[in-house]
Amino acid sequence: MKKFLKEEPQIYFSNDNKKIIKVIKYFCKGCGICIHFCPKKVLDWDKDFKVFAKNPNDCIACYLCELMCPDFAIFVEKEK
Amino acid sequence: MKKFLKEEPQIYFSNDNKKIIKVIKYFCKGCGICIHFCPKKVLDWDKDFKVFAKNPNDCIACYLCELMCPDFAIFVEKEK
Amino acid sequence: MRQLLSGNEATAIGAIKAGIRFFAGYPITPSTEIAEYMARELPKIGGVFIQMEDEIASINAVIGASASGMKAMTATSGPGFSLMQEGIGYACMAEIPCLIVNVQRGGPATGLPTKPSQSDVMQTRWGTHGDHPIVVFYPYNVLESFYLTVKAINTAYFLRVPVILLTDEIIAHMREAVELPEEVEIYQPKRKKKSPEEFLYYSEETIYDSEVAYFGEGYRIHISGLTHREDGFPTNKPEVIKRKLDRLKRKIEDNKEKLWDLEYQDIGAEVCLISYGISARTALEAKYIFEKEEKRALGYIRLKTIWPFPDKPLRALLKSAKKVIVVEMNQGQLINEIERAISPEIEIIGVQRYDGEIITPEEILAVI
Amino acid sequence: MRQLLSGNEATAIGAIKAGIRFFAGYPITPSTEIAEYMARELPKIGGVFIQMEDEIASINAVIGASASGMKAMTATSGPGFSLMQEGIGYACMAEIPCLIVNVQRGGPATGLPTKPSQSDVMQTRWGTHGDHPIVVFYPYNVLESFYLTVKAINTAYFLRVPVILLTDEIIAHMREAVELPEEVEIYQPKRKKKSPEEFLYYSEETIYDSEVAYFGEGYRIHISGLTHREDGFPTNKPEVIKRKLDRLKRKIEDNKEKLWDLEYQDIGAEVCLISYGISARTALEAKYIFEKEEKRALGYIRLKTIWPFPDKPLRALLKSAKKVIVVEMNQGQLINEIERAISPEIEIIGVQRYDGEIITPEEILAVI
Amino acid sequence: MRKEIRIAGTGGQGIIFAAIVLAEAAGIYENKYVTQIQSYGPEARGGASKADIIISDQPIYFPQTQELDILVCLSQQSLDEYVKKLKEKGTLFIDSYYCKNFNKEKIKTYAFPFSLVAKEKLGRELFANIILLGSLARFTKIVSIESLKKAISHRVAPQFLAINEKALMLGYEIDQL
Amino acid sequence: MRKEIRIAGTGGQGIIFAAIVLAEAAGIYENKYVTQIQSYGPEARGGASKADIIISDQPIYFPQTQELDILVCLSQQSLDEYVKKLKEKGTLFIDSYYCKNFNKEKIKTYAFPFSLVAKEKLGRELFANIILLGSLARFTKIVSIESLKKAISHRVAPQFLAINEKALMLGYEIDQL
Amino acid sequence: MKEEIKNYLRLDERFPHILCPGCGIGTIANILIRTFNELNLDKNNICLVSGIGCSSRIPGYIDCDTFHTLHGRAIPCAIGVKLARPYLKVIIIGGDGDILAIGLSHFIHAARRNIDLTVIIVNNYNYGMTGGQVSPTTPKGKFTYTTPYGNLEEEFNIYEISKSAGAIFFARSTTYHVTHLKKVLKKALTKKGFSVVEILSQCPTLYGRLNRLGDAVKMLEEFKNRTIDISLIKEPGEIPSDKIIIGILLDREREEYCEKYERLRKAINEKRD
Amino acid sequence: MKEEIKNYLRLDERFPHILCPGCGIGTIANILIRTFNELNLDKNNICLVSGIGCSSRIPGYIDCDTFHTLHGRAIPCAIGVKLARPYLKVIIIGGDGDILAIGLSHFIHAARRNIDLTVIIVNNYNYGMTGGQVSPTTPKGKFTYTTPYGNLEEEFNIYEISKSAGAIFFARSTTYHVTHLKKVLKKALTKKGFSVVEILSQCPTLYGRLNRLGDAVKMLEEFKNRTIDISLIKEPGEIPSDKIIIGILLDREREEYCEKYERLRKAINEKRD
Ligand SMILES: Cc1ncc(C[n+]2csc(CCOP(=O)(O)OP(=O)(O)O)c2C)c(N)n1
Ligand SMILES: Cc1ncc(C[n+]2csc(CCOP(=O)(O)OP(=O)(O)O)c2C)c(N)n1
Ligand code: SF4
Ligand code: SF4
Ligand code: SF4
Ligand code: SF4
Ligand code: SF4
Ligand code: SF4
Ligand SMILES: [Mg+2]
Ligand SMILES: [Mg+2]
Repeated sequence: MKKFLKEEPQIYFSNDNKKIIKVIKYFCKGCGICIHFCPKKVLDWDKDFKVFAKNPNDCIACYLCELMCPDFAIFVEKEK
Repeated sequence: MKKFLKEEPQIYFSNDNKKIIKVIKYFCKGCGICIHFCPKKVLDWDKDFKVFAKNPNDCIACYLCELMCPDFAIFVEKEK
Repeated sequence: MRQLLSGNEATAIGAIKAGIRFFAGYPITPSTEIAEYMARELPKIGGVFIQMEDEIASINAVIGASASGMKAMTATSGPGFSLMQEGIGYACMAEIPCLIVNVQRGGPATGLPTKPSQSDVMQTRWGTHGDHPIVVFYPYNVLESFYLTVKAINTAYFLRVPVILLTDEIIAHMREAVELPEEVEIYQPKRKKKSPEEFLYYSEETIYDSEVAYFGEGYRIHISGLTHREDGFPTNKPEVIKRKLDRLKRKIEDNKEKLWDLEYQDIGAEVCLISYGISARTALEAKYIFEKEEKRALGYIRLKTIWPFPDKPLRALLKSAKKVIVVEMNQGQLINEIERAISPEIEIIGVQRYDGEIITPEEILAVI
Repeated sequence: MRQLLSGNEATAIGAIKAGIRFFAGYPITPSTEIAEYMARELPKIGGVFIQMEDEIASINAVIGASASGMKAMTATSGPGFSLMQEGIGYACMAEIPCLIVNVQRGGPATGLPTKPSQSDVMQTRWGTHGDHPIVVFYPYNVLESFYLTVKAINTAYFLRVPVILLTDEIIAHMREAVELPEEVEIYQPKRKKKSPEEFLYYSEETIYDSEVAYFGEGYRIHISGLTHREDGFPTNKPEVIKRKLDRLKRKIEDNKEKLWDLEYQDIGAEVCLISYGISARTALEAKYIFEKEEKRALGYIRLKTIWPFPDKPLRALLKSAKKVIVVEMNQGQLINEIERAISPEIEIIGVQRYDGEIITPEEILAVI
Repeated sequence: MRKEIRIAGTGGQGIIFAAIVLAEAAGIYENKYVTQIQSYGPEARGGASKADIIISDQPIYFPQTQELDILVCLSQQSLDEYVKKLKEKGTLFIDSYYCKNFNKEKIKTYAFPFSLVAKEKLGRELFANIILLGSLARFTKIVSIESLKKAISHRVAPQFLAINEKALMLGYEIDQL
Repeated sequence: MRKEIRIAGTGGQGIIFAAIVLAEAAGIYENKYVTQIQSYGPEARGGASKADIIISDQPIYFPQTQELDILVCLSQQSLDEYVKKLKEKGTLFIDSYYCKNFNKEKIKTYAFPFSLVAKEKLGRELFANIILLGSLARFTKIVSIESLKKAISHRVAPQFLAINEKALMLGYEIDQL
Repeated sequence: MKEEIKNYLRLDERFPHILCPGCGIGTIANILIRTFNELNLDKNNICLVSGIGCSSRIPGYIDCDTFHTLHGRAIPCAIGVKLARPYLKVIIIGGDGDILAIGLSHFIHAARRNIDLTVIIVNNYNYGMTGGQVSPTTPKGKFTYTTPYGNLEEEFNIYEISKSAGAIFFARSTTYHVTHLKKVLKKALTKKGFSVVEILSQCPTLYGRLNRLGDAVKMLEEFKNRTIDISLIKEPGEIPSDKIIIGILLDREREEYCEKYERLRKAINEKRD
Repeated sequence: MKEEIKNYLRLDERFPHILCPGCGIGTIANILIRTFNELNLDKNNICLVSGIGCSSRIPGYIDCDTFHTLHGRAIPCAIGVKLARPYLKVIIIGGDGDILAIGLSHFIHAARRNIDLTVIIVNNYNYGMTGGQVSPTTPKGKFTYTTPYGNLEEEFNIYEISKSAGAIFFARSTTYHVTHLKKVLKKALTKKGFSVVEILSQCPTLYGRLNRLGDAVKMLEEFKNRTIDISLIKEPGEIPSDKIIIGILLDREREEYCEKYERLRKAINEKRD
């Protein structure tokens, strides 16, 4: 099976570029779970009722959004 | 449903006529349960490998034979 | 009162009107609305709704309730219907009336759960093991879903057999505006007059419309799925077994004329469409398009009774036909019966579809 | 080596010879000896025997084992066979080969557990929901119980379908002296050559004798009972579904000639007996009695393949027949197929029995 | 006169309910022949993605829509998928709040932000379906607003009747907002 | 030559085993055509009440006995039930220990107390079935005693072979006891 | 024959019954009708339901409403009877295979729902009717025709399963302990809700023979020697591992299903008034 | 997308998957493949088996051997797979209806046999796939389309049933407790024998809506607030009755079936040599 994404993820960087939040927008169903449970209120809805990183700088890379998302739509990377 | 027995039971009396052991011989399959568990060894096999009361006088009317028989073949009555 | 109802709702309403007071079932698309309706309504009228742990439990609970004198039914679709087969056979053998609704979807296996199909037609006849004639009705609109449900239940109790109401996803889910009667005629089985000592579970004298007794009425009946005698107790005696199985057959054979229900138009025409259920609606549409365009009649026969198969009436209706087009949503099931029933001189064509889409009038027109 | 074996034993031996290494089943008279044989023998040869909690579990365990590359089977009788219907449909849909032995007893329901019957013939064809062609073989003696088992298993794997070996209480329990071969030819499915990335669960290019991959081989296959695409994943697309269901049909349609197996004698005669299984033995006996007494030939055809129904060969064989007598232990099942298959000019009579006793030669002679 | 209507969108938008109300208005309160069918996803979960209504003066046999007279789309996806089923002279209704890409020229199109109106005027988006019914009555005359009112009062619990009627009228007068 | 033989009695008397040995002796060691079938009670419990063997020079089609050439009865009940199936010139074997009522005149009858012999000479009644096979060989010649021996050695575990052979010979010489 | 026994039997030409000599199932039938008698149960108000198996043949001989259903399906059939006629005393009797193999799911769900049924499980450690195959209660290592090398599977603890499923009553007895059996049956039959009685029963013809346990008498001796009554156990730890506990192991209360249903019906109708 | 995630997914045009917005089943799939990853499980050696239901749709998206069987029949199918290929890690995933209603008997017998399988029960308290009907885990009083007046039946305690059936491991977690969930899944997947993980999962579309529980977020908040980890409980008595216990409730050892079978085969062949 060839693996593919129909669309490229949306990428949000923190100012220091150490944290990256990726959203596969066409996977996101806008359930709001990540938005609600993000401890730092990093995320919010965009105009299409999908998620976007409003405050990427606040992200502490706790990965909760990534782990709780039911739709494989959000991923967080942190430079080590 | 009309209830019937094809054959009359065999009847064994104790000498004082106070205890009666009835065997429905054609029901008896000769399993020996009553014979074995009778505390007074009242019962034994007859020549057809069915049960008969050998020592009806010894019967103490404990009803064990009657209760344990799988074939409704033996009944004990005691005058009160 | 005119109402907008789906086929499933009409079936549920018809069932209650015909006296059903017990429903045991297990959810399955596209039949679930019947169960849901019953869950709401039965407790209001002293009835019982119970969702069982599976379809096997459901059909057996239905059998138990019916044997206890509560008119009983279940509803399911292909996978559940397959699981019910053993129980349906039991109901045949033990002569326990009940209604089983099979709302067909695509198969085999899980298949196409949300799409219509007519591919269980042969299974309704031959799904369980052993020799077992059966009665199957098939409505083609919402109103008929009501009336055939009533007929199915009355038939079940008149013959003491399980009866199957076969429908399909479209007929079940489609809503139409209908006017239902307040009351329907209900067949009431003759109640036993004999004493418990004389009463027989079934009597060889009356094959149908017979006296019945239920559990809990002091008749101390015995019901068994083994081959049995009139009093219900098991037997291995060939002559008794033969009479019993002949009886099961005769119930339906003797009443064929009563059970057969067909609708037809313009049967004098050279070409005749034969269909049932959702496909018959397409056939009718095709007929009118054809007649408008071609200015000549097209014959049309619709089967409401699938089993016992109406071979005799079909033969009679098709006396002057040259060509018959059998329209059904499967790989060709009832067409085989039709082939056997009618004169070998008549050409037979099947218009079949089994991809989840209903047949269109154009597909029929293309082969006329 | 000549041995005295029962039909059930011969079936079990044949199955092992043909490569069966997995048996999951549930006891039921008159099939149980097959399970018992497997319980003794399979662990000796690296195989697995497991008695499951019921027949539904059994057929599904068989499906799981077969999908994992172990040749697998089960054996049952009417009630269990009814319970297996959903699973059989799954095996059809998901293209999982396996052998199901149905040793018939009297039905419906619990029926006549210890007596022979041939009343599941139509159920083997139409027992599960949905459109599903099937292959069914029926032996008539102990030796053939062996050979047809082997053929059934090879067919199952060649076509990737469940195959049913239908027998009856007499054929299963009767002992005869037979000489079995040491080795039999075993069909081995083509092993996948494509990489897991390119491999398809089934390919529309090869309808049978196709490449297969099993669980645990690194192909990461997906098997589903939903209508599905070549890669095994569900689809609702009408054109894909049609191709899939056509494929299921074509597997068997295209191989009819290979699957059909009939035995016949004196087919030039005016009257011809047609039968199968235990009833065919009576028919043969009747034939010889008749010929001895009447000094003229009596035609005789025996079906070893019940499904796909051998309509074409029958038609050909019966070209000069005037009268056909169909001998079967049921209320008339295969006679309906025969009626449809052969010329309407030929008179058809059924000799039927369904009281637990096998048909006697005299009953046949009486209608010639 | 046979009119084929489709209402389409995503689950949760009350599409079937709107279809039922429309069918009931025409079938019960205007004594027309109607059929209403819907299609849905795996087994029966969630809502439907589309619901079709046929309204006719004559008995309806073939219950499937073939060429739509009216198409109502509450989502972009449904618009993309079904617009080709619309007759050349058909009428398109779209929720402009969700459907951004469409070609207004080719077909007669009514585009209103039903969902936005619902949210803003009634506090909850879920009234969009009722609002659109009001507009449908106004612009297509396929049923009268009175019949819709009756149908709604039959289908809706008394405590929600007022707000639903308000929604209906909002739709009926949507161009005057 | 088609010979129809029935062995009948009650469950636990080893009737099927005797039938199998007999069929094997004829079918395997004397190369005859044989069929052996039995009937049994509800489902499959207990033993059989009767087992039929057909031995023939020609293929056997119809596998059911119609008129018995030989009937062996190990119980009174089976004797009462099946004696009418015996041919006029047929041979009857009975276990005189269990079958008391029979009419010796009408048919050729061999009556020996097989069970008693088994109990007295071998300590266990369950050898009655093998003893009767020995007698069968001796008096009917339906199979040879050698073939029976071979069949027994094939069917019986080595440690029980000697006693079974002894039983066989006891039967073969039963009139000399 | 005593009148009170005769009263509950269908004495006809089908007697003697079809069970093997010495089979414990006959004893169970015997004690069952004595229980009916002592409880003064009207035979017109009893419905005895069974599936398929040797044990399931009991109802056919008892003079009340009797229902010989499919293999494994006694419980759903009984549920149908009970819900339709809640006033009936509905009793299920069946084998370990019938109730705990093919019928297990029904058993557990009926317990969960707490439907007023008494289930009598005749545990003869194997499938009698089909000729001696392994069952969910065959002890590990024991021989049957489908475990020719000894059973690999762990057997069921019917008590544990019954308890966690939600049964309100569980007792175990044997065909040796006839008076004890009568006592626990009496108790079970007076409970309102789902009650279970497991009865260890000898199958000398198959299980006994295949495991060289001797005849019926020997097997009953074993029941006598291997069991210990729960009332005699003071400390939970003190039960020797080779002993089988008999007696009432579970006795509790929980609202019954038919009563709940009746309450629901009333509530709906009151609301509508 | 992260490579380790991508590795275990069948990323094709079937994404986004068919589950409703906010459905917990997606989260479970997410955590499951992370568990595979952290355990370093070779995806060629995993067989994921399911029945029919929303939960049963998970395998179709995961890149290993996957087996979408009939409703309720995942366990017997999995048994076939496991016995044929004992080296495979065979995991069953299914809904409360699939495994505990129609499939219950298979579940219990597999536990009794202690076959090396891990069963993941997605408990969303109702039948999702068919549109919201009562299931064996629907709490008493709750609304579904077949309990329009509130559920009359007592719900299952899956832990009790698993334990008495013979499971060697049982843990409960929720879709809120994602790291906890990963931890217990890891543990379950490393056990040899029959292990069970019950995951409470939100079905906002049906169960949530019918019981006015709010959206997915609200339902997750409820999981957070209503649960208590077993490791925090000191005294058995101290658990508030409205709390749901999560964590590892059972962890024991018992010989596994495939190993026993292998031992049997060896024993037979040694005897024959
Ligand atoms: C569906 C079905 N499967 C199998 C059978 C065969 N069968 C009859 S009784 C029985 C089991 C008997 O064992 P148990 O329930 O323990 O009763 P017992 O005879 O031991 O009292 C089986 C498997 C059947 N009748 N129906
Ligand atoms: C034999 C059979 N009966 C019924 C169904 C219909 N059906 C599909 S899924 C399902 C239950 C779904 O509930 P659950 O197992 O809890 O899974 P969920 O959807 O909640 O995840 C049912 C009854 C079926 N497919 N097959
Ligand atoms: S949890 Fe996932 S699906 Fe839900 S809003 Fe966030 S990214 Fe979208
Ligand atoms: S990683 Fe944690 S802090 Fe960062 S966006 Fe996700 S939930 Fe918020
Ligand atoms: S217990 Fe009954 S059957 Fe057994 S020997 Fe005694 S009377 Fe006869
Ligand atoms: S009543 Fe007691 S003492 Fe008397 S015969 Fe029976 S068992 Fe023996
Ligand atoms: S086989 Fe066993 S259980 Fe069945 S009747 Fe005989 S002894 Fe009893
Ligand atoms: S119906 Fe419920 S369980 Fe199913 S996908 Fe939707 S939210 Fe999830
Ligand atoms: Mg048993
Ligand atoms: Mg669920």
